[in-house]
Amino acid sequence: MKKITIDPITRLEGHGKIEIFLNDAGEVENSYFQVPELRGFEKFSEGRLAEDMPQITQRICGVCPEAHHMASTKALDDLFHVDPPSPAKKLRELFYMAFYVTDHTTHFYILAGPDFIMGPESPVAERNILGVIAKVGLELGGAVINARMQNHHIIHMLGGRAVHPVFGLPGGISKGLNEEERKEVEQIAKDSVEFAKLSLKVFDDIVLKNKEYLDMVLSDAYTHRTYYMGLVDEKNRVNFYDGKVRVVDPDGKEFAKYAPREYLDHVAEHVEPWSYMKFPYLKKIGWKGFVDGKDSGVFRSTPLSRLNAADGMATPLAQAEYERFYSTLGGKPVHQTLATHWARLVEILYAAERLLELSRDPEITSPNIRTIPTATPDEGVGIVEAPRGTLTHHYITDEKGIIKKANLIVATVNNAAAVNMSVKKAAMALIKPGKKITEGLLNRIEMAWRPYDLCLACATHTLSGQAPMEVVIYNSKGEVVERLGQHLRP
Amino acid sequence: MNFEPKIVGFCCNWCSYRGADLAGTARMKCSPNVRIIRVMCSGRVEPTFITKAFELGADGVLVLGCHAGDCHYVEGNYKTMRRMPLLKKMLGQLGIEDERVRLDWVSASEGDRFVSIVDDMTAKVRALGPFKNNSKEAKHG
Amino acid sequence: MAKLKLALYWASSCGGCEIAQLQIGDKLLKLAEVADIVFWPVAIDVKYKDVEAMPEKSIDVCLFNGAIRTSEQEHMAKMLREKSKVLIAYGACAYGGGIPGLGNMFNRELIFERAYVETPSTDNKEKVFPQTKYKVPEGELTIPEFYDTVKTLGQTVDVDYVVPGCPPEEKTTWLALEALIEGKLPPKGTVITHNAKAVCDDCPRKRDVKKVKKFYRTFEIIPEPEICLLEQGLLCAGIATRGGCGAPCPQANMPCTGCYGPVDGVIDQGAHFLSAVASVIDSNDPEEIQRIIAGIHDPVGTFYRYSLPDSLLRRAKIK
Amino acid sequence: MAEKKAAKKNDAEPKIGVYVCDCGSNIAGTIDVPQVVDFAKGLNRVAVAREYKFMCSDPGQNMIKDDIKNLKLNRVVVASCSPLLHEPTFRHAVQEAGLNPYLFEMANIREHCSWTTEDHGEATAKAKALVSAAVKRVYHHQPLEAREVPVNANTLIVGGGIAGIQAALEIADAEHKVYLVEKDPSIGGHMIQFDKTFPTLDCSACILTPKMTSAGSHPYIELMTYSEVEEISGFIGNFKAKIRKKARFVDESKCNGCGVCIEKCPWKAPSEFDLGLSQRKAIYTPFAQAVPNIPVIDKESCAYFLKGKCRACEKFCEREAIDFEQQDKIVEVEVGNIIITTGYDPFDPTPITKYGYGRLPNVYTGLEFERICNAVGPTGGKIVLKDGSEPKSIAIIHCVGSRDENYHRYCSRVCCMYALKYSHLIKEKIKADVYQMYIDMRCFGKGYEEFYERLSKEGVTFIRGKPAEVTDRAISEEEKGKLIVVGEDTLLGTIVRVPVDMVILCIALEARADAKNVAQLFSISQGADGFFIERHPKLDPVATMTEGVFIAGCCQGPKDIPDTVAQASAAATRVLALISKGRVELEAAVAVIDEEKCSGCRICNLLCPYNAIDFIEEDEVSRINEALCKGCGTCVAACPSAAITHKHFTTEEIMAEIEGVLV
Repeated sequence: MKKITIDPITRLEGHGKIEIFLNDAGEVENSYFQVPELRGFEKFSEGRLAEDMPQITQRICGVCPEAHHMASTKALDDLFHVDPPSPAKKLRELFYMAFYVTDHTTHFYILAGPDFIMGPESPVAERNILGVIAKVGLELGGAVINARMQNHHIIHMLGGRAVHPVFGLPGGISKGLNEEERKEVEQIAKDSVEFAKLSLKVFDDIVLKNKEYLDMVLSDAYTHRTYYMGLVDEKNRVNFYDGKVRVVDPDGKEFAKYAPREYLDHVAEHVEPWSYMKFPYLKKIGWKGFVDGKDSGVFRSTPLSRLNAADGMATPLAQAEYERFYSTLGGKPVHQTLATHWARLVEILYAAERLLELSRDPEITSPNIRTIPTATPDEGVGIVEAPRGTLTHHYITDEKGIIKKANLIVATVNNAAAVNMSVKKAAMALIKPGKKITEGLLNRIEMAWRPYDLCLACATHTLSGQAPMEVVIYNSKGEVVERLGQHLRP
Repeated sequence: MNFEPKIVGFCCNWCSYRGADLAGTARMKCSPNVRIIRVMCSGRVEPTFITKAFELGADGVLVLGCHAGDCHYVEGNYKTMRRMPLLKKMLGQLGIEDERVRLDWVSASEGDRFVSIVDDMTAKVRALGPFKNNSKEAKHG
Repeated sequence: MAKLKLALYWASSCGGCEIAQLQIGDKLLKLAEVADIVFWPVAIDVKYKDVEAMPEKSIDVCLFNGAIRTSEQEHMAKMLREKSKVLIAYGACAYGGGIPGLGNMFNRELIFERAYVETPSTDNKEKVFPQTKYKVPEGELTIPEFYDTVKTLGQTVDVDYVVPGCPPEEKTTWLALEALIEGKLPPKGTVITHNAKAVCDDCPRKRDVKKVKKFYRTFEIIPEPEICLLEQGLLCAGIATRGGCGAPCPQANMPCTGCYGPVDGVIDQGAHFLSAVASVIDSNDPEEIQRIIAGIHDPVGTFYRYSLPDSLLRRAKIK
Repeated sequence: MAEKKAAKKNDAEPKIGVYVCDCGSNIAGTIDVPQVVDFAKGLNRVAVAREYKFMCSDPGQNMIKDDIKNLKLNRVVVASCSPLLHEPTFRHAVQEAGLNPYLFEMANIREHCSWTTEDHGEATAKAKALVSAAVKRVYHHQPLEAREVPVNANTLIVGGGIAGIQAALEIADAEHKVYLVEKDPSIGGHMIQFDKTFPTLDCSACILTPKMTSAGSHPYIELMTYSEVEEISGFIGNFKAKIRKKARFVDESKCNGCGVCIEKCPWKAPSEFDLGLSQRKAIYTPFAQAVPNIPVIDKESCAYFLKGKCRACEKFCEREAIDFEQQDKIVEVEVGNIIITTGYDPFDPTPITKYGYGRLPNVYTGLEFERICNAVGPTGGKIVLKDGSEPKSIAIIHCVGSRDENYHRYCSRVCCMYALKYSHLIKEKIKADVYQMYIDMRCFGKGYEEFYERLSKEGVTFIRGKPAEVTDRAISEEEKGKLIVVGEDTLLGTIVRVPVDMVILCIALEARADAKNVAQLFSISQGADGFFIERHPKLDPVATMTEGVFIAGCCQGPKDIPDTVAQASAAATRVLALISKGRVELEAAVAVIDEEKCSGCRICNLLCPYNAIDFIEEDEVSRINEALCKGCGTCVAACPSAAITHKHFTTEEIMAEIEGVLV
């Protein structure tokens, strides 16, 4: 096979890259999902002060710093053996719910939405937020922008900064809410609930009522039978901020349920020489390569996974949607990757409802937001559900609380193997010998990983930014046939 | 070829610089490796001078002030006494050996003490070998 | 008049700078009126080869964020310098190395060892490490080279302006963009912020003379709301950090960590921060001084949180 | 970036001249000067580089002046000796050629290089480094204007011994106000305790009391006895002193020194003046001719203060001068100059147990013997033993506490001579045998050697050797009841045992116990021996490192009366010179805060030992009072905003120097 010379120049677009190789017959031989950067947080965290970790590790990702800030802060509670006052916990969760609303909204309307609302094969020029607004109307457009800004406002108010919050401390938080602020939050929460309902209606009208889309969602090209992971509360309902990690097998049966401290018994990471990103898998099953099914340790950790891994939602409206979700898609678990978009909307609704509950909690304006740690720090693990998956921070310190070892299993990374597989499967299904490769077709391949809402900044705690991804297709002679990029559209 | 360290020395105008002068006046012999820069008070020596010296290729830095209580400016040398240990702690984190940076006290009448400090430091730094942290490797950052 | 040709790029960074750029919200539209964004990997589908094809200096302004850690990033910085009339280091990573710059306390070997072998969740007995070139059955895959040392953009190419912050506050970003839009760019080398003085000048907390008998860690005390945090023993970088951010962190009861970089004329932010802090230690007794200093457990991480690669020493000496 | 800016600041592009001095063979003997000159020629911005045998000579200086004129140099570097020696010389030279004196820099290639380095190659290499440092530094130099301030014509003199009195009179006679501060109730110091003075043997009191009286009555001298300086602020020409006048419990304005109070006082305490050999009253003047002749009440021994009753003195004082309610007073005075004449402490020989001082009766210190000899002393001038009998033999032991590794390595300079004086006084009064036990006889002063010869003819026995011990353990009949001085006669090389009735220890002169505090108070420095350090041991013996503060007498080191008086006059002259000029140039190399950069963090505020930094609330910035700033640069190094510039020691200048030494 002719040597393909890929000097860095030919791959300088963006930070993630997928290479697809065709065989002589012009069929897809194989594909590789590569991440070309590393920053080494696990190493340079060593020697830092434990309490600085929420602010240091969130620099892994400026797209979802709130998730890292939270996971890290919770790891510190565990590390210093300190239990924050209940108002502090509620304020953290409130902050986190606001974050969920903005983050999911961004993804659905700005990244994924266009594919459905405008249609997978609509012209690139229209396949973006502006096109979406044009189609669904300014009212919804305004609602989208409003939902993002308002909830960002909550993040700013509590976290201290718009991007990269500073308020997390072992045993609590540095800043609370006063009554005026609470009123603001309550209003934003109400609006957000309405916005979530509206969004679900949009999905209904445009996707579910459209046979063609529904078939696409259910088509095999976008289907993988894998394990699913998600954080659940004591009643096995979806929870983003706290609880235990639950894993269900491809048949939807509980495979494992573990507390943060036990994560090492359940998750392991595989290294490939051709990417800086590692590939997590279920330890008890082992790494069997890039294959799905019950015998492969590959699992997924996405909104869809969280719904599959749970028995329901903790808020009424979201629970109703949850039930409708499974009845519509033919029962649990749902393996269709594209259904992730719908699952994401269900989560927005839950986040908004929970936000409203918390904003009305009598404790929420309490000044009692910190417990000063007194125990000697040693080891701590903190887990939250990041929008893109289960996020684990694990620190070991000396008796002064200086980091000796840090380990991070980051949301997006969980899905590294799945993404690789999804792309290959879609490519195999869509790229046929002799069939012309149109932009639309390439976009359909792109749609295979977009549901994962890949955040490659997270991806290797290591890699930079929301993922613009490049796909390069080579023929059997190693010549580039086609390349395409996925981009976050403003 | 055997390695001769380059050491930058900071002396205060009133005590240690005079101590160094006295060493000369008394024709005491000492290692030529320490090149002295005169400041009015050891309190003027800011940490950047020391990191700058290393950046520019020094193998060691010697800071000499008046003995505690003898400072011409009453307590400038106490400020130095506060800064240097913290700086050394930080340099330690950056892999710079303790012997490469030395703070000591020499009075105007201690030419002999000046000589012994200079010779001792030179010997220690010579033993450590050249300071390099490869920060300047063009391509590799 | 012809629209400005604007390019935005990231290197070793977290994407927070992109979010910060999006944060200017509706002002984006105002920007769109006067500027065409010709390159923005995160948002716009312009291929690399199109940029490469652009003539020299055909881009009016390039906002570049992120530090330089890999061969790819270095190459990209050089190319964008060549194509751009004005190159702006946007954000703490491009300016001073940022948080990833803390990697300079180690080197590639140590970082790889930790990331791909040592971490408890990693299963890699064969010690497989990512290779810049690797042969797979179907062909050869390559990834960029990972350098030993993180460099700032300024250490890689000539930089015209700096917009500091991790990430820059919305108002700081807009200050720079406004200058661009109105063609009122300050003299080359300017760090663009609302305040050339240190963060203290922005900070509403009350300041008195400084004397510190003990340094506290953020989790150890609940600071008085109105009083300077440093006076309360918290290592607040506000004294050694350029203002213009509005001091949000001290107002959230947390110390400034220095993301806006040094004030003009300061050669080494960390060294100056260190010197100031040490100077106000309230003791003349060597033993007591040592005891007080023992309360500062991580000088590098504290004083050089965002600027180690930009410091005079740039990196640690690895034995 | 900072460096680029600095370069721009220079108006005219720097044009540097470098001059390397041979200093005869002092430099050229070790350093290859031509090589250094060639090296200098190659340095950036160097227009000319020359070698000359003595740069400090007129031809040498003229060479520089001519080049400045002809070659339009605007920066000058001289590589020669220590700047502490000749920086002023060359600054003056460049100034005469019309250049700002601060556009000059010196490379110390003698003291720091040629004199300390053996290997010629190494020395030459180091010299090059030092020259390149000076050249790189001078490139950044900025012209500075020295500020002038008026000199307050009043003078503060601390210490009322002969030195203080002498200096006070010289200045006062020129009709300038002097504040003479003495911690004891009377001026006079140690000299007034002496009996006779060597070698002339005139009576100490006789020559001193007239000076004391005129000091006491001088219209231009304000005596402040029983007082101590507590605080000094300000700077040359403009000092402020806080002086504590201790309560005497006698109203000076009322007391006429009649002495009735003393007479009537029933309470006694050991006399400090007689070193405890006699008693004085609770209300007392230290000695008859005390100046001022105003008694003080010693609280420690006064019944009224101890038990709350008595007040005898009060009853008998017709002028109602006694005031038990009197409090210490803090007096503030403003002066332009300060002379420190705090004298010495006599060494306490008790620790040298082998000589038995304090253990064996009839072992005395020299100062005690002075009192014993003195007509108004404890024994009325009779040389007697504790039992009142007359000693038949007396041993005088030299160098007690001096020239002794365990105590003071230095020679106290006066002991040999006063020891000889004692023998004379003894021979004069009683016919006892006198043994001088010495290490070396040092009779260097005017008329001293002659005095020594004269004494050796008076039948004094000289034994060379430092005695091992003084004991009362007799080993023979003749030793019974005697003090036996045991030692080696190093001239005969035999062990000698000399039985005597009395032993006099020639104790060392040592720095005052409180010298350290005094040094800190006036910010001057002490040597290893504790005495104050003069600005230059040969060429500036009475000035100190602190402008406007001078030293004279034994506080600078042991010396005899003539030397002390000479120094006192010298110090007075220095002060008078400043007064007659009327103004003084202040340090130009001070620190200034750029208020455009100061964030008002207040880090620097407490760092200044001279309180020169104020925080200006309304502007929220800190500001430096240039007149108070002494240019140490401590605040500069602390400023996290680099908002403070240390003139002539700017960061650019020092960074450039660092770069230079590392070539």
